[in-house]
Amino acid sequence: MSKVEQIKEISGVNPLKCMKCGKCSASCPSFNEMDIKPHQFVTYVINDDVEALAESKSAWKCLSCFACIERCPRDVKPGKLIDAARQILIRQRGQEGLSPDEIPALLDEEMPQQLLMSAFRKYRR
Amino acid sequence: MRKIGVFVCHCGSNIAATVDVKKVVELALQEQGVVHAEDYPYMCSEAGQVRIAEAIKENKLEGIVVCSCSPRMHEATFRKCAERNGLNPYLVEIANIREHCSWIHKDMAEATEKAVILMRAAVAKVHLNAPLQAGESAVTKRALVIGGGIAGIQTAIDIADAGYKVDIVEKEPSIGGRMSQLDKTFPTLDCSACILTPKMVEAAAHENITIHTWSEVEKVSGFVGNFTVDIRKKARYVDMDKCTGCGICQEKCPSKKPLNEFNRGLNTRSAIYTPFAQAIPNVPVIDANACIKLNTGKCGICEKFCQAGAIDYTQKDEIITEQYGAIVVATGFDTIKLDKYGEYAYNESKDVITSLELERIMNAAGPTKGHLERLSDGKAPKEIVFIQCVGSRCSDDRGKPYCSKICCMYTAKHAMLIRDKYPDTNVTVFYIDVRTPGKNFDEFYRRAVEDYGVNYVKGQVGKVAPQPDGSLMVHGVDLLENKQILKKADMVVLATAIEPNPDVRKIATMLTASIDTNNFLTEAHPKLRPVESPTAGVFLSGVCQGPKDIPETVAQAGAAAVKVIGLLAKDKLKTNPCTAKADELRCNGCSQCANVCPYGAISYETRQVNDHGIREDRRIAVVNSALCQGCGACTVTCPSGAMDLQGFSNRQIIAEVDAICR
Amino acid sequence: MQELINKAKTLLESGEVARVLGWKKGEYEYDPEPAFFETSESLKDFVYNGFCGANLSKYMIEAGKKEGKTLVFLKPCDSYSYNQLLREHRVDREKAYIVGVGCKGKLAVSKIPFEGILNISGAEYPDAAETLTVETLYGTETIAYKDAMLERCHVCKGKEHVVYDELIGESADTVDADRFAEVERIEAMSPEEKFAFFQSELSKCIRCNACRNVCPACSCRKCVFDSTAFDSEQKANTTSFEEKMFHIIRAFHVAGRCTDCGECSRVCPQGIPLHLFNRKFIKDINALYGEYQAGSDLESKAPLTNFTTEDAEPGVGRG
Amino acid sequence: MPVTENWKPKIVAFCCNWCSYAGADLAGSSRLAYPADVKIIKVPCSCRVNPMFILRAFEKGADGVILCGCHPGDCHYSTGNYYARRRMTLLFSMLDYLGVEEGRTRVEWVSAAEGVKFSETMNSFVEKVRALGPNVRLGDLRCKN
Repeated sequence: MSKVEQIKEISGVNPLKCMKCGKCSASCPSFNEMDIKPHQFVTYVINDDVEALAESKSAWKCLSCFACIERCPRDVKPGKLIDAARQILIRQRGQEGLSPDEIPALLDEEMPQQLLMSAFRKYRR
Repeated sequence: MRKIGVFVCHCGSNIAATVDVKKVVELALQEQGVVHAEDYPYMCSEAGQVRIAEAIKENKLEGIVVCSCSPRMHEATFRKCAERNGLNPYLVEIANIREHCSWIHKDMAEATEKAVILMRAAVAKVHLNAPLQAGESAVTKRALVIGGGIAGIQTAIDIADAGYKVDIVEKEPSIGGRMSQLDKTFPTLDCSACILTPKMVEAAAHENITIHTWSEVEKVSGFVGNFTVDIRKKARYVDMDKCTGCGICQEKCPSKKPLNEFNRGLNTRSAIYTPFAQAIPNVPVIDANACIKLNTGKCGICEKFCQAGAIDYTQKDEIITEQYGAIVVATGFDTIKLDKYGEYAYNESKDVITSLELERIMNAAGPTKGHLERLSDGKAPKEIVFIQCVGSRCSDDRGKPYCSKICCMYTAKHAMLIRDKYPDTNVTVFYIDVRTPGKNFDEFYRRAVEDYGVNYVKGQVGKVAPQPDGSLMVHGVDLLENKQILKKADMVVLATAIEPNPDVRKIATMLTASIDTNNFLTEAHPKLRPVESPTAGVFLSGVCQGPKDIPETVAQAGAAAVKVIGLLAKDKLKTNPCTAKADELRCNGCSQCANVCPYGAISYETRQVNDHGIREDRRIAVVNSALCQGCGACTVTCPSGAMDLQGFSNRQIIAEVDAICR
Repeated sequence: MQELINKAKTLLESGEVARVLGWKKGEYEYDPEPAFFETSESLKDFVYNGFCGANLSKYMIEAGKKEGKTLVFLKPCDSYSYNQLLREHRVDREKAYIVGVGCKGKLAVSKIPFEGILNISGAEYPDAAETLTVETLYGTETIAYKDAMLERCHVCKGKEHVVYDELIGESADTVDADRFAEVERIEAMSPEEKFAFFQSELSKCIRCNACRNVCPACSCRKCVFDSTAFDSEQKANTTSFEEKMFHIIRAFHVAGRCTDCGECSRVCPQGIPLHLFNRKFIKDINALYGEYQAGSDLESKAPLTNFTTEDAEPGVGRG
Repeated sequence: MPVTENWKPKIVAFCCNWCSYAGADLAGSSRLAYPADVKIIKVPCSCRVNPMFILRAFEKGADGVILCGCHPGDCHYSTGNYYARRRMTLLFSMLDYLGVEEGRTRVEWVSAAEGVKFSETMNSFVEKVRALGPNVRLGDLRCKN
């Protein structure tokens, strides 16, 4: 399966439904941190450039706050696309990811507990 | 064996590009009874019809099959052609090899095979077609218009001017509709009331027009030319004949709490009220929910002050029954509810308003007497943000999938008027696309940008956040600059999607008129019959058929009127001969068919029959062919097969089934 | 039984009725048949016993065409059929004098598993015995009355007559089975098993039309299987349409009208449990559209000529 | 009958004149493809469809039969589809009872505006019937092997 097919399957999103209204970008709290803006995600998928999306800063700047998913009037849900890009990356890495045993060493005082918990919830599937 | 002719249309390349028409002709000739078959580029053309005519004469055809587009398109054409050439029009069958075949299949072999099968089914059926004669029914020369907005008024005036009686049924206390709520109209900026009220007066004064306001359609029965309609005239509690419209009752009424619907609930009105000053009829109604007298028995102030003695607390709803030949639906629209759009804070902040509310605010008769001010604190807004496409073009369940069509233009109008009247107020419009097809429309929009300095930003707003200081933080984006925008505004105006009046579904059901998933009434043909419903005798005027602006509405209203006039001008209508018929020798008289007939078209009589020499009195079902609409419900409920439907008989359908499964 | 004969005699002799519709002795004890009696003398052949399962209501259609009133004996379950015919305007109530007779469950000779039956005693009415004594060529056998009863009596509709002018005799409670158990058993099968079951049952059919001819709901003047209305007139027993679909179509035509009188199964010479078709419809109707008993009254709307806007969609909740 | 590569199901679709036939026309004018196996028979109303027609189709070799009508409440004849709904509910239940796979029968309400739904319905129905393979059961109900 091509990357494009993969990303469509994981996300369940049809990027062609996007009408380029930009509501996602208007809603995104990480907009300024991102190199590829939420409303541009679909273009990368349509142009068969999932690589660039998966390697972008945006992939890791998305907070999964779901504002774009909630508000998208076209059911495109850029947040799902970027999450799928992350999934593709994670699947490629396979077992190279962190194991729970390695985490304590990486912790510091500043790191909020909640971040850890949500990270576990999200990536331990 | 009947002599059948088969005519295969190329429809230019519409059919011929995917269906091997020669092959269809070749195989048609192998069908039983087919004595003539030919193909032609455009069977519906004059020359094509001449070929059919000649074939009928030369081959003495007793039935013809035309393999062409949908029967909904040209069945009537070919039937007329047959009739002109001495063949009963009901001996014509259409095999739909365009919509149901060539247009949806790509593979030529597959499409050709299917076209052949459809042809065979039609040939099998036409062998069993009976020559039918259409009956006649009289036309009641009176029209009903449901809805008294600009669409209904225009339709009524046009019909009335042609000399026919028209009744308008309007559920509000006054005619006028949405247009009466508007301040100015695009693209000419003339005052809405100034152009509407003369029309309202004209309708009211017209000798052929009867207006039933504060009334609703309760029940519809009958069929084209012969509708019977029950109209509920809601209790007004004011005698229409006595009231002089002086207005003192409204001034004196102590119950002033109800929200003013006409001003979109932005202020209140009295319990006895006329919705607006130019109301027609200028007779108030009493809001029974708010009236102190009607609820507690005490008060009666309006009665005391009414010098004409017009107040009548004892009035009851009244049902009147009228006959009509045609019905026009002109039920209009409303804006959608914004409860599902929490991100725009409509329910949170008084300063987030819909465009229709802005119309009322900018109107001199509105809640702020025409001053542009914030409803929260009465201050003049210095920074106004317009958000386009709120609820329009949405494929989720929060909004509507269609473009509401009018928003781009009225927003340009609002922006322009504000910049004109309050030059120190900044106006920003967040848009997805600006759509301005229409005469002088794009020029109008460009004037807003170029001459009035309205700031247009491409990008939908994500969120409107009310701030502690009373301002509104607009989270937007400029997609062309690829920048996020945080803009502090004093007022936000939402270009809210429009939807058909919610009552229309109920009305469509009563009329058995077809309606789409968005509650817009379906037209008989999207291009060629845009003002007719597929249900004969029912016509469409205004936004009930689809979003449109005032000029388009008026044009469609006139078009609907012409269709009505064309119908009412006839003394008799040909009735559908495809009605049910009972075979007296097979009928058991069991009454099951009458139980399912929606038209009450089946009755029973005791009749002497001669059943192969046995004479006896039997209870027999009899179908009134003027009432029967030909649905066929009775035919299936009849266990003995005595009841059959002409044109769609049991044997005809079974012949089609057999041909398809052959 | 004598009470019935007396009643018939009185009414015939007074001229109140022109004929009596009852059961006549057959060749054997166990094969009485429906018959009209027009004179007091002819009543000597009248019989009413456990083998008088035949439902007389359908004969009232013909009786209604004759001059004068007809006295008819209806068992409780027969009265539903009569009422259903009344609803459908097939019988003339004015021309019927209905005596509701008691019933202690009717017997099926096919359920008596002995060869060479000569005589059966114990089936007399009203004095039916717990056990039937069967004299055969090979000696005397016994069988419990219940064990020889028709399937329909095990799921009896009840002892009440829904229409009558007069009642004679007592009825017995015979219910000891669940009416829909067999239908449910089939519903629970896999499609392959269901098909195999019905294929094996229907393969026995010889298209003798006995089921149709006896059925009070199949009272059409001209049956679709005898007419050209659907290109479905009876043809040779080949693979033609009606051969395969006969029983399904018949069941559909009587759906909502069938009182579940069980005559179809009783008369089938091949022993096909035809009532299983009708009962499937009845079960579905009860479950989807509310409990309905055809013939129980004259006013209620029949399920197939009625609807609600909330009806189930086809295919929903199917096994 | 063995299922061959080239086997194509025979599908009969009964469509009411006012909604579903028009919906099929709309599917056509919108070029929304569905398999050519579907052949449409026009009836005035879904209530015109006699169970005999459906059984006839099966007997003559149809592999699937679908009935399309106006949405409940929108019938051109007010109530026709409500009767059709009851009739088909009972008929389909009976066919299921006889062991005919339920995927071979279907009722779908398709309005004149629902060209997309018409096409999608036909695609999914044909797919289901294809998966079931040739219909042998109803044809063979009486003939025990």
